[in-house]
Order: sequence, then structure tokens, then C-alpha cells
Amino acid sequence: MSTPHTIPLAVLVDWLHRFRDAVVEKRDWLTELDSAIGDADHGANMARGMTAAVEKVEQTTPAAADELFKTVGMTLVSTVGGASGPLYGTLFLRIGASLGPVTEVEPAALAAGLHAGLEGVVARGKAEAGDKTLFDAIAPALDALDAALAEGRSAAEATAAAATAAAAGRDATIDLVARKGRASYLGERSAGHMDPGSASATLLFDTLAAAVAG
Amino acid sequence: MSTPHTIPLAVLVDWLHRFRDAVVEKRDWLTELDSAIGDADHGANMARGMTAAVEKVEQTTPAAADELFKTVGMTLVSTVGGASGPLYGTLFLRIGASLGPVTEVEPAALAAGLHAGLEGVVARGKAEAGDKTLFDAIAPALDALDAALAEGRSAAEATAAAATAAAAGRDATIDLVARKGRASYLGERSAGHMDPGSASATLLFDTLAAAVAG
Amino acid sequence: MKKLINAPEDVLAESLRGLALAHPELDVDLANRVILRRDRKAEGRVGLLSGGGSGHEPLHGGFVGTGMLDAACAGEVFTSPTPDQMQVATKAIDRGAGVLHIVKNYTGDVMNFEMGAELAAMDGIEVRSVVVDDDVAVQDSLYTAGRRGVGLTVLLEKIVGAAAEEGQDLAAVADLAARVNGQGRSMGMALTSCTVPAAGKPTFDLPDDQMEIGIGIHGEPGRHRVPLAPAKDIAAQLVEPILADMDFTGSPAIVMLNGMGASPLIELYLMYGEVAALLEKAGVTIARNLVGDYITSLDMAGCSVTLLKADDELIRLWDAPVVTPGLRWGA
Amino acid sequence: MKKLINAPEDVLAESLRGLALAHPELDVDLANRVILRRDRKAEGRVGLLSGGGSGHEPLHGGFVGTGMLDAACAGEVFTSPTPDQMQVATKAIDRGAGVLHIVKNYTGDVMNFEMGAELAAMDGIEVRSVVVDDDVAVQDSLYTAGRRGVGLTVLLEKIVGAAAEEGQDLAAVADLAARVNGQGRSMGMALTSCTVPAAGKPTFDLPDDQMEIGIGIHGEPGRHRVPLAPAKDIAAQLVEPILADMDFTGSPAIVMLNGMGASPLIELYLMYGEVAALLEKAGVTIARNLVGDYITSLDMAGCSVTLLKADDELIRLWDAPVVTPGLRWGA
Ligand SMILES: Nc1ncnc2c1ncn2[C@@H]1O[C@H](COP(=O)(O)OP(=O)(O)O)[C@@H](O)[C@H]1O
Ligand SMILES: Nc1ncnc2c1ncn2[C@@H]1O[C@H](COP(=O)(O)OP(=O)(O)O)[C@@H](O)[C@H]1O
Ligand SMILES: [Mg+2]
Ligand SMILES: [Mg+2]
Ligand SMILES: [Mg+2]
Ligand SMILES: [Mg+2]
Repeated sequence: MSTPHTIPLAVLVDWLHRFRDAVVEKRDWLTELDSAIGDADHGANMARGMTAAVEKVEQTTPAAADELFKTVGMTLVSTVGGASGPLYGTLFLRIGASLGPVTEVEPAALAAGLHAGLEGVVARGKAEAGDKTLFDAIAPALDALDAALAEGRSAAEATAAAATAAAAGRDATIDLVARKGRASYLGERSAGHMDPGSASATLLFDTLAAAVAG
Repeated sequence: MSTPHTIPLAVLVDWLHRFRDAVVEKRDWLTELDSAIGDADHGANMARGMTAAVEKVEQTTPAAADELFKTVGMTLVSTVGGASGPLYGTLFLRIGASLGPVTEVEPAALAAGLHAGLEGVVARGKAEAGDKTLFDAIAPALDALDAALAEGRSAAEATAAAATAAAAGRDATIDLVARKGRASYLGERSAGHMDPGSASATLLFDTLAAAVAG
Repeated sequence: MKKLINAPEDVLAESLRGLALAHPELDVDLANRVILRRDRKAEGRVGLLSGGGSGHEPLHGGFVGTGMLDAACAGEVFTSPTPDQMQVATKAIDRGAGVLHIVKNYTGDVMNFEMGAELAAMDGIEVRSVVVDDDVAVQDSLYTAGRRGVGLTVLLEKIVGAAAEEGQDLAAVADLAARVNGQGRSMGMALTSCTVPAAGKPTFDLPDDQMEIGIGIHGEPGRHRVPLAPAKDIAAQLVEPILADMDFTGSPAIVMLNGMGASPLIELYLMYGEVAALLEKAGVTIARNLVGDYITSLDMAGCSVTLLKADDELIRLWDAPVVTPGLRWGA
Repeated sequence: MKKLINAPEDVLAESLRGLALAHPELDVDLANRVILRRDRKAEGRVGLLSGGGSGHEPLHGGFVGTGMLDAACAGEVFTSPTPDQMQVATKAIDRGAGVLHIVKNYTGDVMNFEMGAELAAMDGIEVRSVVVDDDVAVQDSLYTAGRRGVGLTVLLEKIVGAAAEEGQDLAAVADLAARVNGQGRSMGMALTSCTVPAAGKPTFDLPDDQMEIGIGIHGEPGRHRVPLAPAKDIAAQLVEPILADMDFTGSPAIVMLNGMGASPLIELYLMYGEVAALLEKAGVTIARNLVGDYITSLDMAGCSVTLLKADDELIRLWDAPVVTPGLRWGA
């Protein structure tokens, strides 16, 4: 039975739909960010991957959270390629593994799942704080989420705080000199541009907050 | 001994210098004309060829008209290539053969030499009036030259009339649809553009008139 | 103008120097701008000479070698080489059996090669010529310069080169060349103009939403300017005029999808897929193909299609070994 | 955007279709986007797999064939292929002796190939990998993604391909790959940006009087933007950082002057002449060379230089027969 504070599976599915819509809508912007310091494909990559992932979810209608995120993660791994495919793929695969076969999720469990996801990203990509990657949006978002939940805030409030922190982390990537990913080849020239992966990761938290808010 | 009406060898040499200067100076214009309906090399071709020809003349200082024009003709044939190399080359070779080993030239003999040159051009290139080639500047120029000489006009007057007629012939190529040379590939699209070869041929008569006028 | 060059007037000489350094198996006469095979043919074999303006690389110098050309004369960019280059080259490659001149049908090339052949004849060398004129974009007529010589030149040089290599005599080689020329047709298009180094700017302006159909290989504008179209439509605009000009059904065809110089291979393969699909629908059987940059127009983006109506004999000659910088197989 | 394509999202599939039609000797798995040799290697021979984003043609699909790769996985334009493509390809080419993955050092390629190798290991196939990182434009460091893999990939695939073809075992082939990678360096430059089809416009703006030095092969801007310069200076800006990074004297070198896709061959030969002259002056002996488009960046104008410090053994493997669409000799 769902308590007022738990997040039902339908909301998680809605999150993924919203994330798909967001990366499709912001596709050109993500690509433009990637043109400045990368190879102009991040928008296409995320749009292609999330479109396929949501299609797969619609076809298979996973019955539990683990299956839902595994489906998304596997589809991203097998349709995206590039850096974002394995990274976002691993993120979702680990979220699924952490949540397990549940049909509703406590906010703290979701936070734990996201932490597991970020650990997966780090295991794959070895990024650290300040390397100018999607880590720099996700890590502060999770800190904010944890803090809000620890203060007893609602899931809606906590995910909104996470989204705000993600955006701040994303904006802070502008001044950074990249040390990981394609932007690192530019050396000092990478400074002054927003990291595209941190931008798509912020959309992930924006849409989570929107889905939870309903 | 030179009579007031004959043209000394030095004037013929001066003509060739002036023609070289003219095609070098108008090089970009000739190339621009050739860009519109050809392959953008007529200016480079004429400048390269006449620069080499005049250099050769300066090195070898031919003692008579036949040698002078043979030197120019041979140098054009061996340095220009393209359509203009054999055509201008043949023109000068035939002029030289027609004039013979003289050191001064009667206006009528020069006209006969130019006619022989044009016949050579036609023998090589099979152009007819209205084909939109250098023929369309040279032929009317020679008609005007003949007429003026027949009227008893001076060499200076007659060559000036020839230059005027060449320019008129050149301008008349604008409306023509090309049937010979590279512009013919454009079919109807060749109309509306001046033929580059008729433009360089007009410079040939301009500089002849200027050299004769002294 | 953005090019990997020094001074425009040095482009040809410096490019030939690089060719010579890159291909020690070639004997590049830098003074005369003639590219020759280092290991000459045996006595009694027919020599094959081609040449033309530069800017079409790998044509012609890149097709000098075993099984193809014995020599090529390089003119200035888009400018026919001169008769004395042809004289030098003809003399160098004559092995007592005469020399075939392979000439693309342009007024300048034809006139210069004619004079070159006259000079060679004065040296006592028997010269025959074939004038390639395969471009269906240009209407053929007795009263004009006729059709241009374009992509078919590559196929002809390969096939006739194999015949000369195996010892066919001058008459046979010249007849074969004429036969190949009669059985091939081409059509080209441009997405962009090229830039002649000495001119310093594009030969023509082409808006972003337009393309030129029926271009040659000298950066000249085409027969018509039409709106930019998808590859599928472009393929149709190239294939249809070729098939309208000649029937290619009933015999195996050799097909070339040629890049004009600045179109990347990923696009050329895509175009080949479209062209092959159209040909299949039209009942044309493709026996052999070439996809890539073989006869280019400097830095022009675009492509051309060439079809040659073949038979067992032409295919046999096509498959014969060839070792040149631009085409290589069988050895 | 002016390209010979239909819809941007179909470029890869349609280009692979054309490749398959043009090269019946290849077995193109259109569903999985894997290009394979049709005549597989004999049992007991090591398989060679490479792959990466598309847009670098002929790399990698054009290097599949006898004496080079057994298969290549094609990703979307500039996007690494996915682990399941690598799994399918690895399985298809394993002849019981294991498979070497040749990976260019990009985060995406490395991660996807790692996952692909994990999947192949689950299928019971022994996989070794070499990560090519030859681009001296990028500073190597433990704390960054390291140097990019660029032109050396071509040379490595050829040499290691010959070793696998002649029956060397997986350990030997992998060691050889590591050795070649350690001995090669590259540096590239761009006159223009390329345009990714899905992006629809140039990746970066580059004024008419500027060029980018130290670019990779994905249309990314380079290490610095400098004024446009003559070929001679460009050659120096490419050769000097390579020679500063590694000593190439004392051993024969294999040199590649590679075009980025839109620079015509006349310019590439000219650049090769400049590069060869600089190398000679620096005491580097060129034993073998390649000039042309081998690892491109869509329609980018520009070039790159690759040097490989060789020895008799590497030269022997280099000279061994190779039959692929992109490189062919000796057969
Ligand atoms: N090692 C890494 N760890 C975490 N994130 C990374 C790493 N490398 C790259 N990224 C992220 O991936 C984003 C680029 O993704 P994308 O453009 O889709 O792939 P690619 O770089 O292969 O073209 C970067 O903006 C960055 O945020
Ligand atoms: N058959 C011909 N007879 C006379 N003049 C010709 C003929 N063909 C071309 N021309 C002239 O040559 C000019 C072009 O010369 P040029 O550009 O130097 O050579 P190409 O056409 O080989 O590039 C044309 O403008 C035309 O006047
Ligand atoms: Mg990217
Ligand atoms: Mg011209
Ligand atoms: Mg010309
Ligand atoms: Mg990418």
C-alpha cells in the first residue's frame, strides 16, 4: 500500500517520459553545448537513447522498479554509444538494482538508488568533482536531496531542491577546465562553456521533481 | 629605310610589351569573365604566356619580324596550354610567317599578317562568326583595319579603328549563345556574359593601336 | 581562399614534388611535368599517354603504372598541358609499337594533343588518339565543341591499359579505346563551386539551398541550377539522363560513383546505394563498381555517375592487374 | 548544410547499404552495423576487431579484409558503437584463438569496448585490447582522459592485421599492437570545421584567415587557433610537436599524410612534399608512406601527419598483402 510519502511506479514511469520529452525538446541546445567543447552529438545521443528507452518501456510495461530501470539502462547502453551511453546506462542499471522488485519507492530508497547510480558512473568514468562532467550536476543534486530528506521535507520538496542544486552544479561547470571526456582535449579552451552532460543531468532532476510534484 | 607609313620592328616589340602589360594588368578581369562561363583561368593563362613570351624576346632579341612573332608564338604554345595557347600561338606564328624576315612593316603587310593569323586560328579551332570566341573580336577588327587602310587612313588611325571594332565585337559576344569552347557547355546559360577570349583579343588591338600611335 | 598551399603559382610544381616523393615507383619529370612509370614497358608494347589540366587528382598522374598509363602530362590547374610536354612524354614511352593518346574532349586538350601528335610524328613515332566525350549533360552536335570528356576517362584508361599491357597492337588498342568511349556515359553535379588557386575565390556562387546539375570537372557552372534535394533525387537527376541517352540493359555494366573532391566517402557510399537501387529498378546489371574520388574538380563538393556497357572481354580487362597510386588490384 | 544525404538520421544506415553494394567481398550486417570479411579467417587465427563512430571513412569499415581487420563496428556519426555490436562482432570473428579489440582512446569508445569485452568474455571468448593514443596535440596525464587515438590507428590496424593473418597468437598480436602504439605519434589541423548531419551546421566557426592546430577527428576545435599560413608553415606546426615528443631518427619511419575529408589530393601531395622535406632535414628516414584520406572527419578541410618508428619486422608486416576497400596491395 502506498503511503502519502512513497513514490508509486507510475510516477517513476512518468519521470522517464518527462526526461525523454526534455532531452528531445532540448536536443539542439545540448548539441550546441557539445559543439563548443565536444563533437556536437550529445543532443542526438540523449534523444535517440531516451526515445528508444521509453518505447521499450511502453512495449514491455515493466511490473517493478528494478525491471523498469534495467530496461531503460540496457536500452541506453545498446542504442546510445559514445560516453553518455555507458554512463547514463550504468546510472539507470544501478538505480534498478538498488531499488529491487518494488512497485513503490520511499524517498530515501530513491535517494539511495541515485547514489548507487552515481557510484556506477564513477566506476565507469572515473570522474571526480570539478572534472567538468555530469558528475558535477549529479553529486550536488544528491547532496541537496539527502539534506532535504534529512530535514524531513517531502519528496516533492526534496526533489525540487535536488533540481535546483543540479542546475547550480551545471552552471558551475562553465568556469571549469575539463579533465575528463572530450572537452579535456581543449585544455584551457574548455573553460567558459557549460558541460553538456551536466546540462542533460540537470534535466534528469528537473523532470524527477516535476514527476514527483505530479 | 623606313617611310613615314611603315611600322618599324621596335614598334612591334613595343606592341608585344604593351600586350603583356595589358593582360597582366587585366588578369583578374579576364579570369572573372572566364569564371562566369568557363573555368577561371584565362587571365592566368594569358599573363603566364605573354610574360614568358616577352622574356624570351628580351633574351633572344629577334632581328626580324618573322623571328619575333615565331618566338612569341612558340613560347605561347609551350607555356600556356588550354585553348588560348594553341590559338594565340598559331595567331602569332602565322603573323610571323606572313611578314617574313623584315625589320619594318607596311600597314597593308601587317593587315595581311593579321589575316593569316586569324586563318590559323580558324584552322585550329574551327570557330565561325557568332560562336562567341575571340574570332568575334578579331574578325571585325580586321574588317575595320582593311576599310580604314583602303580609305587611305594612317596606320595609327587604322589600328585605332580596328581596336574600336574589336571592342564592339567583344561587347556583342555578351548576347551570344556559345557554340565553341568551354562556354558552349553552358548552352543558353552562356548568354549574358562577355567571352573572355574576345576580351583579351581586344586588348591585343588596343595595344597595337597604342604602340603604333607611339 | 583556404588551401594547403604556398603561392598559387607554385601549386602544380610543389604537388608534383610531393607525388614524386610519395611514389618512388614513378619517375616524375619535374621540368616537363610528365609522370612516367619507372619500370618501362617491354620493347614492342604500345605506350599509353594521357594528360590534361591539373586539379582532377588522382587523374591522370595517379593512374600511371603497370596495367594503366605509361605516362601523363600535367597542365596548370584546369589548363591543358602543352604540345612539347606531349612530345617529350610520347618519345619517352614509345617502345617501337606506337603510342595512344587519351584525350578528354575539350578544345584546349584536343588542340594541344593534336599539335603534340604532330610533333611526335615528326620524331617518327606512330600516334593514335582517342577523344573521350561521355558527358550527357552536354548536347552533342557537329556545330559545337561536342560533349565533354569526364568520368569515363578513368574506366577507359584502366581497360585500354590492360590491353596494351598484354601486348595488343596499336590498331587494336585504339579500336578498343574507341569502342569503350562509344559505350560509356556520365553525368555530374555540384553542391559547391571549387576555387582555382590562381583565381583565389570560388568560380561561381551557389546559394545554400541550390545545387548545379550537369557540371563538368573544371568548376564551370552546370546545365541548370535547381533546389538542393535529397540524395535519392540527386541520384535520379544523374541516372535518368544517362539512361535516356543510352540503353544499358542486356549487358553487364561497370559503374563509377565519383566524388568531386570535397565530398566525404560516407556520402559517396550513400549516393552509390541510391544509384545502384535506381539502376536495379531500370534493369541494369552492375558487374563491377568504383566508389571514391577518381576524377575530381579541386575542392568541389558533389559527385558524378559513369556507366560503361561492358561484356566478358571488357570485364576481363577490367579485372586484370593494375598497380598505380590511384587504382590497384591483382598485384 | 549541403550534403549528399537524405534524412540526417538515416545517413549511417544508408551509407552502410551503399558500402555493402559496392563491396560484395564484405559481409555487412546492416541490423547490427557490423562490417565483416565474407571469407572468414582459418580456424586458430586471431580475430581483429575495431570500430568507432562513423564519419571517419574509410576507417574502420574500409579496412576490413584480408591482412587487416576481420570486422568493424560502426557507431553513429562521431559516437562510439555500443557493447552489443562488439559482442556480436567478436563472436562472429572468433576462430578459437581469441580476438584483439583495437580501440581509439576516447572515453566513449573505451567504456563501450570495455563493456563489449565483458560481454564477449561471458561468451567464453578471450579478448585483449589495445587503446591507441597517438595525438601529441593532447597532453598525456594520469588525471585526464589522456591523448586521443587518431592516425596511428590506420598503421596499427595494417601491421597488426598482417601479424594476425600470418598466424601469430593473441599474446603476440596484442604485444605487437602495444609496441606499435608506443612508437607512433600524430598531429592534425583544420582549415574548416566539419558539419555533423544531425547538428545541421558547422561544429565551430572559423574565420577565413584562421585555422585550428591540434584538432582531433571529431570536429572538435583544436588546441589553438592561429592565423592561416602557407603549407610550409603548416607542415612545421604539425611535424615539430611530433618530433619534440619522440625521437624518430635512427630507425626507418612510416609516414602518413592524411586528409581530413574535404582537402583534395593535389593539396595533400603538396603537403606531403613539405612534410617529407622537414623530416629529411630533421634526420628522419622515410621508409614507407601513405598520402590520402584514411581517417577523416566528415567534410573537414585539413590534414594530419602520423609518424611510426619502424624496424625491419614492422616494415615486413607493412609490406605484407592487404586487400581492403581502403588499403590494397600485394594481392
Ligand atoms: N569520464 C567521464 N565521467 C563522467 N562523465 C563523462 C565522462 N566523460 C564524458 N562525460 C560526460 O559525457 C558528456 C558527453 O556525452 P556525449 O557527447 O553524448 O558523448 P561523447 O563525448 O562520446 O561524444 C560530457 O559532457 C560529460 O558530461
Ligand atoms: N574553337 C575555338 N576557336 C576560337 N577561340 C576559341 C575556341 N575555343 C575557345 N576559344 C577561346 O578561348 C577562350 C578561353 O581561353 P582559356 O580560358 O585560356 O582556355 P580554356 O578554355 O582551355 O580554359 C574563350 O573565351 C574563347 O574566346
Ligand atoms: Mg559528444
Ligand atoms: Mg579557361
Ligand atoms: Mg582552362
Ligand atoms: Mg560523440
